[in-house]
Parts: sequence; structure tokens; C-alpha cells
Amino acid sequence: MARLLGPDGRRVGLALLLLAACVLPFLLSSYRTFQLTSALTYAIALVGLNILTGWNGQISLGHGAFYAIGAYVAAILMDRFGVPYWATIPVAGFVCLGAGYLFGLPALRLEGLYLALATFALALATPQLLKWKHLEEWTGGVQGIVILKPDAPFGLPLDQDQWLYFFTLAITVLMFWLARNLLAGRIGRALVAIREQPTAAEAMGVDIAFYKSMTFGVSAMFTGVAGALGAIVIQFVAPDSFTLFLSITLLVGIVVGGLASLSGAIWGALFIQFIPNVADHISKAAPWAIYGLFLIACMYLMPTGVAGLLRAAAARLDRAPPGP
Amino acid sequence: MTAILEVSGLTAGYGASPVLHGLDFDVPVGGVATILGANGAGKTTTLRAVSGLIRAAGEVRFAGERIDRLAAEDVARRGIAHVPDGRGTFVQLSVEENLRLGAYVRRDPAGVARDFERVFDLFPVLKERRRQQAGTLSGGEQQMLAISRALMLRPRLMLMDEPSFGLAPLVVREIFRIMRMVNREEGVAILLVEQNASLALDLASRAFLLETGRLVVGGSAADLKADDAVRRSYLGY
Amino acid sequence: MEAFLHQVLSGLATGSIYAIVALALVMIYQATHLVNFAQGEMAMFSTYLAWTMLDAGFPYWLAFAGTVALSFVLGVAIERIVIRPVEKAPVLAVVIVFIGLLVILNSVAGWIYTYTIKSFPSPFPDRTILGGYVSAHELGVMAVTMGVLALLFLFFRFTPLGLAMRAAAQNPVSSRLVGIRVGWMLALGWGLAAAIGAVAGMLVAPIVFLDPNMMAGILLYGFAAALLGGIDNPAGAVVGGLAVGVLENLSGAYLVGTELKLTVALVLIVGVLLVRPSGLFGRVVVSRV
Amino acid sequence: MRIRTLALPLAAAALLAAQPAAAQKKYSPGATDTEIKVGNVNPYSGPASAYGAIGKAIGAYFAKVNDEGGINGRKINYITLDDGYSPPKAVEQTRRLVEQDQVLLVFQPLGTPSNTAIHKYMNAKKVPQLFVATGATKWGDPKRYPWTMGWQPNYQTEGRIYARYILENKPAAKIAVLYQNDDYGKDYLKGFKDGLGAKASMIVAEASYEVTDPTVDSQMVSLKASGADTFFNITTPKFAAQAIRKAYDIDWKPVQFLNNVSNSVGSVLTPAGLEKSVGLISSYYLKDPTDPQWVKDPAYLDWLAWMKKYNPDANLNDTFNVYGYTAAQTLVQVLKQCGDDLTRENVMRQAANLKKVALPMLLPGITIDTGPDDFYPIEQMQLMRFNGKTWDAFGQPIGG
Repeated sequence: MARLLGPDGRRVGLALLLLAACVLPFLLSSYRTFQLTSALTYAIALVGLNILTGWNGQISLGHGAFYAIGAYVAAILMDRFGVPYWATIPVAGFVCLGAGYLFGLPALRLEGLYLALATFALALATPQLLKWKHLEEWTGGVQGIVILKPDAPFGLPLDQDQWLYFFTLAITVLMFWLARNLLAGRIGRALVAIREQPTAAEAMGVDIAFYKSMTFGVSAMFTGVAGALGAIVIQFVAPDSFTLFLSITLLVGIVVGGLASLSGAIWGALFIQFIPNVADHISKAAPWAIYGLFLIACMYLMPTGVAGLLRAAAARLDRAPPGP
Repeated sequence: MTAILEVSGLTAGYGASPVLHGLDFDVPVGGVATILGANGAGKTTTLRAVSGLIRAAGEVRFAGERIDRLAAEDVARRGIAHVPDGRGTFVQLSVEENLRLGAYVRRDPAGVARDFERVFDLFPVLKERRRQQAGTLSGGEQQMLAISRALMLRPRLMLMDEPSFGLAPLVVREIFRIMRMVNREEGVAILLVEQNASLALDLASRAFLLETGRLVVGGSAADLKADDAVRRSYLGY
Repeated sequence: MEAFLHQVLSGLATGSIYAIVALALVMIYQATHLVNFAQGEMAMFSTYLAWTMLDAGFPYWLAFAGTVALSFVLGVAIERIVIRPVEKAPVLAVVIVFIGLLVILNSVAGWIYTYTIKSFPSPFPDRTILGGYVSAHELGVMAVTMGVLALLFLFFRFTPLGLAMRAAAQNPVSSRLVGIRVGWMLALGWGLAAAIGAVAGMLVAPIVFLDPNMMAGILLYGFAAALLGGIDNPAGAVVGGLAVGVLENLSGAYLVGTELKLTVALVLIVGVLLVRPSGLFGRVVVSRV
Repeated sequence: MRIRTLALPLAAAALLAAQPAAAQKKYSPGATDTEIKVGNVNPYSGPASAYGAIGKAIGAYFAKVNDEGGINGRKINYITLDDGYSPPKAVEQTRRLVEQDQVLLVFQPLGTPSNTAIHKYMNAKKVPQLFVATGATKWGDPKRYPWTMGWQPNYQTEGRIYARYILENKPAAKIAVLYQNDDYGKDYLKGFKDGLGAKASMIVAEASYEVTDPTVDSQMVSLKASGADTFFNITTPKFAAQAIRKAYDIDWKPVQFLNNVSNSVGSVLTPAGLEKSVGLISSYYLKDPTDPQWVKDPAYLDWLAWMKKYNPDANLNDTFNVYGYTAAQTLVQVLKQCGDDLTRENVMRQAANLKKVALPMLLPGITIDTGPDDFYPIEQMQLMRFNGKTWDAFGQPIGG
């Protein structure tokens, strides 16, 4: 599509998309607005996981853990220290940056399946640690933490859901912009080189160890920011919100959306937000069976995800002879 | 002299970009044919198209039967042994297991046992190392193993892809000596792809010159040897 | 000291369950170089098939053999029908198909058989030995695990088909050139894995009871066990399974208490992998080019 | 699916809702002359799908009510949604029920985490979060949360009942506890410890397990090694059966207390082995459909007929089908009492005005009682001991 429209067309398209995103909450019910807000938070988390898995080729089955850390940082800061909600977001990001970087250090020695196991372990350990009695004072143990939903500031004529939507949208735009700048240049090329040709990348002077662990950190930061937003949107954190299933859902999101693609994160987010509801609507008896069928069908029809399919379609359009 | 392999109009490639553009050539029964050409001319692709590893258009007949629509495993089952570039060793298996795999499609245990003895006679070093992991062999030994594995199939035609590649001259000479012996004594036809044109032309009776996916010269090996253009470009004198 | 011994014995008993599941994972890995996340649910489903046969009045061993055979066929069918279309897709796309398969099997089992636990009979006598800390069934599980391992060893080592399967997994192109039907070898690998999974399920069910979520936890331990032992080594998988069983029990009983025992066991496993990145008995490929 | 057909009359209902209500009739959103919209959130997918049986049973009971003419001439339109036992999803689905489907009330949402997640929202919106399907203690707080009410006896009450029994009958007991490491297990444990009070040191060993643990064998070995002579088993059915069998197999013979969650004869004790379950003590408030003592009970026979006709896919061994049946009857009672005043305020007023309601599948002597300050509908339980075939009641129904 990019070539079809040219850089200007692309910019116009983005502007139109953003405009539509701004108008939507005034057309939809609060419930739908809330759903979109939650899809946006997923999109940020998916960008994070995609940086690690899509661009850098490190598979993580445990990103739910960073989502959880971000969510709990926000909840604890708001609940115990009275920190305003907007200030918790950067803190959650930085905490996860650190946590991800530290986890990335030992993970350097692990590849492929072994890394998958290590991250899988992280996903399993997270709810256990959140329930652990020595952390209960902070995490609220099995009961979790209930937090308050923010009102729109400066007397803006928005209800809580609309305000949270715009707040989340702004952060989403910011994070996508950040990711694009990060990935478009030298760093992005280095990440892909490490994924495709680690030996050659090293020979070219890419510091693989640093890049890999830093990628883990940055990826965790994105996911942590999403977790913090998620906590504020849902107004509640508990160990049961961050099970292994969340990590798997995030992985499903990036693959269905399209690996190593920013727009893929949006498609993936829409999938994991809405398809379970569709499945539930089709069958109460076995909703997961329907969901599974959706997953398999997606992989048959679009093995490279929605973004991959669109890219291929655009390429075909470009190649096709111009019409009369 | 009839041909065991007849190829006409062979067109093949990877993805959307064709590498070969309508090749016509043949290999006589019990004879040796060679395809010469520079790097990237399409020599390896030709062999892959013949053995069914990649899809190709055109007609390929083996002993009169059309094989161009067959999958690689079925081509092998008809008696064509392809010794691929890079030798295709099963590096984690033992030397003996590699040889057993060569005879995988055969159903005559007595004959297989005789062929074991035969390849061990041809390459005594393999007998010494029969229990060793094949990945630990030297390059020359792996090439010997690859040829032996092909022989275990009892082929009527062998497709050889650059058997001299990366080997010391002494080893190359030994390998070519054995190929000649196999061809002469057992009548196994050989289609040889080689960069070392003088070696190839010594072994072959027919030769073809491949340039960017097209056969530009074809005829008896002696004729090609005498061809000025071939001499300058490929034989270096 | 007595309690310690009992923890070890009980760990070995549970570990043999992980071991046999790990074996099934190793099977598919050897054939396809993928870890099948749906393996546990396939085993669970097979066990329900066995339960259905028993419920219909089949004698135990007939149901057992029937289930193993049927599971083999279903495994082959799943490979040919479900996995084949994504054969050339990126690895992660295949992983997503596994996840799809997992949720489908889990959900359909719940739908057909409901989530109420069912007891499943053991072929071994209802007795305990060694002071009651190991039941005859648990000992039987260990014996069967060893038996399956021995059969697999013989199959892969001494039969042409076994050799062909190993070859197909290692070097598909060369395998086709010697006439091996690589596609069918993959399907065969799935079939074997499904059959071993069925055995695992039928041995696990008498211990943990049959329900649609029966294998969820076990698969996770089996996965860890397979990697700990070396994912390409069936014997390693068995040792890994036993080690995980004992490790988990001891860390729960003596190290940190039961609240964090899974976490600690996993940290230890990952620690071992940091030191030995291809597992305790994983093959280090020696190769000269 | 029966549950889905219930949602069909939606369009017709929307038409009718537009007409002004008759003078004496008062309605909140979700109620009209012809229907009452009841929302529900249950885990139909995910690891907790076993509980989904409750949501389905409730729907099946409402189908029966509708077939028999509904409540005061109104049909129940039951909309039940899947939350996969995930709190964020529960929030989303509940908002859908309240804001999009405009239900009169949300009935029996399941699970402590999910209910905690929607607790504030429901009270801010002033929509009844009625008879929640969890045994946590926090649902009976009418001062702070006037729109939320529990239903079943809470876990802490039950824990206290056993504690009191131990203090009275076995004051020198050395107690071992096995509990699930989540809100449910910890709530029981807390009630039990509160009940023991100063004597909490009687607990000599505690072990927890995760739902992902394949077995609790290791925990049982540890508990036996503690030398305890009394065992409180706070586990869900699968683990309860494992623990009972393991205790027997390792020759550990303590006095065993089994939580109500897992005392079904058919789906726990039979798999564990009836002879291994002799002497277990537990407490009941519902009739166990698999206990032979009810085989000729008319209430049981009614239940059975309903199961066969309206819930034929469900498992007859599953106590959740009694739970959903009885909970649904409780709501029907409340809605009947509401008459033509189907406002959310009146629903809560009537829910807090249940007096000695004896429902058929409640044990004899146990009734549902609420008041403006009493948001705990069922507070009594009956202690019972297992004799190898059936549960024998002993003593009077007792409260915490």
C-alpha cells in the first residue's frame, strides 16, 4: 500500500485513521468505547512483544509477566502512595525496562525452545509470586487491588470512558511513534540482522549481547506501559488476571496480526479483544472450540498474519498493470 | 546408442524467476555426460529439476518413462541416485546408517549385504569408520560416503553435483578413478556437473556447455575439448 | 530421613508421569523439530476414548490396545489434515495452530464428557508397596515408561523405518533423494507421539483422575523435563522427568514451602539450562565441513 | 442451545419497552410487561470451565419457569456471557450486560476475582449484583455496597463450624491443613483459624497446592510426617479425591474434615474410593443428588425430572446443577415478591426481605433469610459424617 500511495498518501491515510479514532468515542456507546480502549492497551503490549519476537526473533511465552508488573506498579502507586494515575505510566515503563533488561541477561544464553521454556516459567511464576505471603502487603495477595477510575481533567466535557480512551489513544500514538523511530533506522536493521544472520551481524560489529538484552528491556517497557493502562482501565488487578493464558493471548495477537509489523499490532489487538466474544456468541457449550477454529483458519488463510496478507495484496496491486 | 535420460525443453527456477530456459540434452545408456558452466549458470538447478527436488516444465524421460511430474522420492525409487551439492551427509548418523539409508528402498537384503562389501572394497576408509558419526568425517571421506550411499541404491543413473568441490587434488583423482570404474564395470550412467572441466571431459563421452540457463554448445566430449571457446573459458589453455 | 526418602519415592512416582509425557514430546520433536503444545490435550482426548470403550463394556486390555491404535491413526490424521497446510508457514504460525488445536480439544472434551472428574481404572493391582509410599500402579507406570523407552530405542536403532524417521527429521532433502517419503515420516512421528500420549494418558488418569484439564499441568512439567533431559534424546527425557519430579517435591518440602515450589523448580531447571544449554543429555552436534 | 433461544425474544421486547408502563407498574431498564432481562457472567471457556455448569443450569431452570408461564406473566430473558474466569473480561462482559443489553440485574456472576472486579462498578451504576456465586465473605456489606449480595454460606463460616467442632470434641488435636493457593483456599483457612482463635497453634502443618499441580501426593506425605491426627481438606473435587485416596494409601488415619466444595458422593468420594472415605466429616446445605438417601425424596425426583427435560446434556453427578437450580429458585422468589414494581431498588429491597424461604433442594431445616442488615442468604450448614455409603447428619443445622 505504501508504494501505491507514496509517502504522502501514507501520511494522509494515517491522519484519516487518527481522525476516525478521535471521532469514534462520540459515536459509540461507553461500553464500545471501553472495549476500544482495552484493544488499544493490547496494541501497545503487542508492539512490545513484536519488537522482541517479530523483529529480534526471540520467542517469549511470558510477556504476561511484564504486563502484570506494569499493572501492579500502577495499582500499588495509586493505591498505597496516592500517585496520580498519569504519573504511574512512565514509572511502570521504567520498572519494566529494568526488569526486562535483567531477565534478558541470562536469557542471552538460551535460544529457541530453551528461551521459550524460560519465559514460560516466568509466566507461570508470576501469579504465584503475586500471591506470595511476603509480598502480600504490597500486592494485596489473592484479593488484588481495586483502584479508582480517573475523571477527565480541566473540566473537559468527556465522561470517564471517553477521557480514558483519549488518554490511552495519546499514549498509543506516542508508543507507536517511538517504536517506528526505533525500528526504522540502524537499530531496527541490527535487530533483524541478529534474527536472520547472527554471525554476520557480529562480524559487522553489532554488539549482540547488548542488543538482545536491551531489546528484552524495551519490549518489556512497552508491555509494562500497556499493563499500567490496562489496570487503570479495568480498575482492578489480581493474580487471576495475569495467568499463562494472557501470555499466550499476546503471542496469538502478534502472530495473527503479523510478525515484525507495527500495523499488525493493531490487527492482533482487535483479534484478541473481539474474537473471544464472537466465539462466546456462537456457542456457550464450547466457546474455546470456536476460538480454536478461528485461530487455525487465520493461520491457513494468512500464515504471515493480517499485515502480511495486506502487504502481499498491496504488492500485487503495485505489480498489476495500471488501469485505463 | 540409445539414451537412458532424455531431457527436452526443461524450464525451471525458484519462485517467480526462472533459472533454466528450455534445455535439451541426453545421457546415453551406460555413458557419462557432463554439463559444464560457470558459477550460477544453472548446473545445480538442472540436476534438481531432473531428480524432482524442484518443479520444472518440459519433458524428462528416464528409460523411456516420463518422470518430470514425479516427486523426488519416486524418482529415486526408479533408480536415479542424486549426489547433491554439499554431499547431503546425514551428519548425526553413523557411516553405516548413512549407507543403510542409501539402500532404503531396496527389498533384497542379500544384495544389500553384497553392496556393503563392495563399497567397503572401493573405499576401505569407510569400513574403518563405519561406527563413527558421519559429521566427523573429513570432506573427502564425506564425498566418498555420498558416492557410496548413491551406489547402495543400485542406480542406473547417478547425478553428481561437483564431486571435486573443496577437495585436495589427490582425493579428487581417487574419486574420479572410482567413478570411472563404476561406470565401466557396472554400466552405471552418470550425469556429471563440474567446474573442473578438464577432469569432467576426461571422464565424459558427451558434454554440454551451460551459460545463464541456456545450453550453448553440445556434442561429444572430444569435440568440446577441441572447441576454442571452451578451451579458453573453461580449460584455461 | 524417612520423610525425605518418601518425598524422593513419591517424586519418582510423579516423575515417571512427566517422563512418559516428555517422551511423547520428544517423539514429535524428533520428527518435526517442533514442540507440540497440544500433546497433552491429545493424550487427554485419547483417554476419554478409552473411557468410552470401557464404559461400553470392553475389557481393559482391548480398550487399551484399541485406544493406542485409534490414537495412532488420529495422530497421523491430524498431521495430514491440520498441520500439513501450514507446513511451509513460519514456525510461530504452526505454534498458533497447536494452540488452536489445544483449545479445541479441551473445549470439545468438556462439552462431550462434562468437567466432572471420572475415575479411570488401573491395570495394576490396587496395592501399595514400600511402606505405602509407592502404589503398585505407580511402579507399573515406571515399568511401562521404561518399556516404552526400550521399544522406542529398538525401533529407532534397529528398524529401517526408525532409521528413515531419524533421517527425515535431520535432512529432509537427502532423505527424499534416497527414496524416503518424508511427508509420511512426519505423519508417522505424529502417530507415534499420539500413541505414546495415549499410553501416558491412560496411565496418568488413574492417579490424577480424568477430566478435560487433566494434562494441563502435566504437559508443562513434561515440557520442562524434556528440555532438561535434552529434547532430542528419549532417554534424557525420562531422566529429566524423574529429576523434575524429585526436584519439585524436595523444593516444596524443604526449600521454600509449597507456595513457590513450582517457581523454584522452574528456576532451578532454567539454571541448569544456562550451564548446559542443550540439556543434561542433549546431543552436541559435532560436524566438520 | 437452550440458553441462546432464550435471548431470541429480544427484538419484540424492545418494541414493547417503548410503550409507557401502566400507572401502578414501575420498571427499571430490563423489565417490561412481558419480560425481565437477567444477566449473568460465567466461565464457559478456560481452566475454570467446570463452573460453567452453574450458568447453564440457571438458564435451564428459567426455561422451565418460562414454559410454565413466567413470573407474574413475565418471561425471563436470560443473557449469560463467558468471561473465561478472567477479571478484565468479566468487567467487559458485565458492562455489556448493563449498558448494552440493559439487564434489570446481574445474577450469580461467578468467582471471587471476577466479582471483586465489578463490585465498585455495579454499586456505582446502582444495578443489583445479586446472589454472587462465590463464598467469599465480603459480599454481605449493605452499608458500603447496598447493591451486592452473596448467596451461599461463606467459606469462613464453614471454616469456623469445623473449628468449633474440633474445639468441642477434640481439644488436643494436632491439625494439618491442605488448601488451594487462591482466594477460596485462603478464605477457608482464615475462617478456620479465626474459629480456633487463641488455639490456632493447634495447626501443626499447612501445605498449599496450585491448580496446575498434577497431584498433591508430595503435600500429603509432608502433612503425614508432621504427626497430625486431624486433617482439614480445603480442595476442589479433583484434589480432594486425590488427597482422600493418598491419605488412605500412605496409611495416615486422621480425623478428616472435607470442605463443602468437594463433598459430592458421586463425583468425589466414588472416584476416591468409598471405603477410603469412611469417617469423613463435612457440612451441607444442599441435597447431594448422588447420595442414595435422597433417591425417593420428592424434591430430588422433581430435580431429576427437570434435569432430564431441560438440562439433558449436563452430568447428573454434578452438584453444580443443584446449586444453579436452587439459586435460580431464589431469584424467582425475589422476582415474585417484587410483583409489578420491577425497579432495581425494589429488587434489592425484596432480596433483603426473604423470610424462612425453604427451597426443595436445601437440606431440611436450612432456610434462606435476609434483612436490610443481613445480606447473607444462607448461613446455616448441617454437619455430616460419611458412613461408606451415604452421609449421616448429626446435630442441628448450625451457623458460624
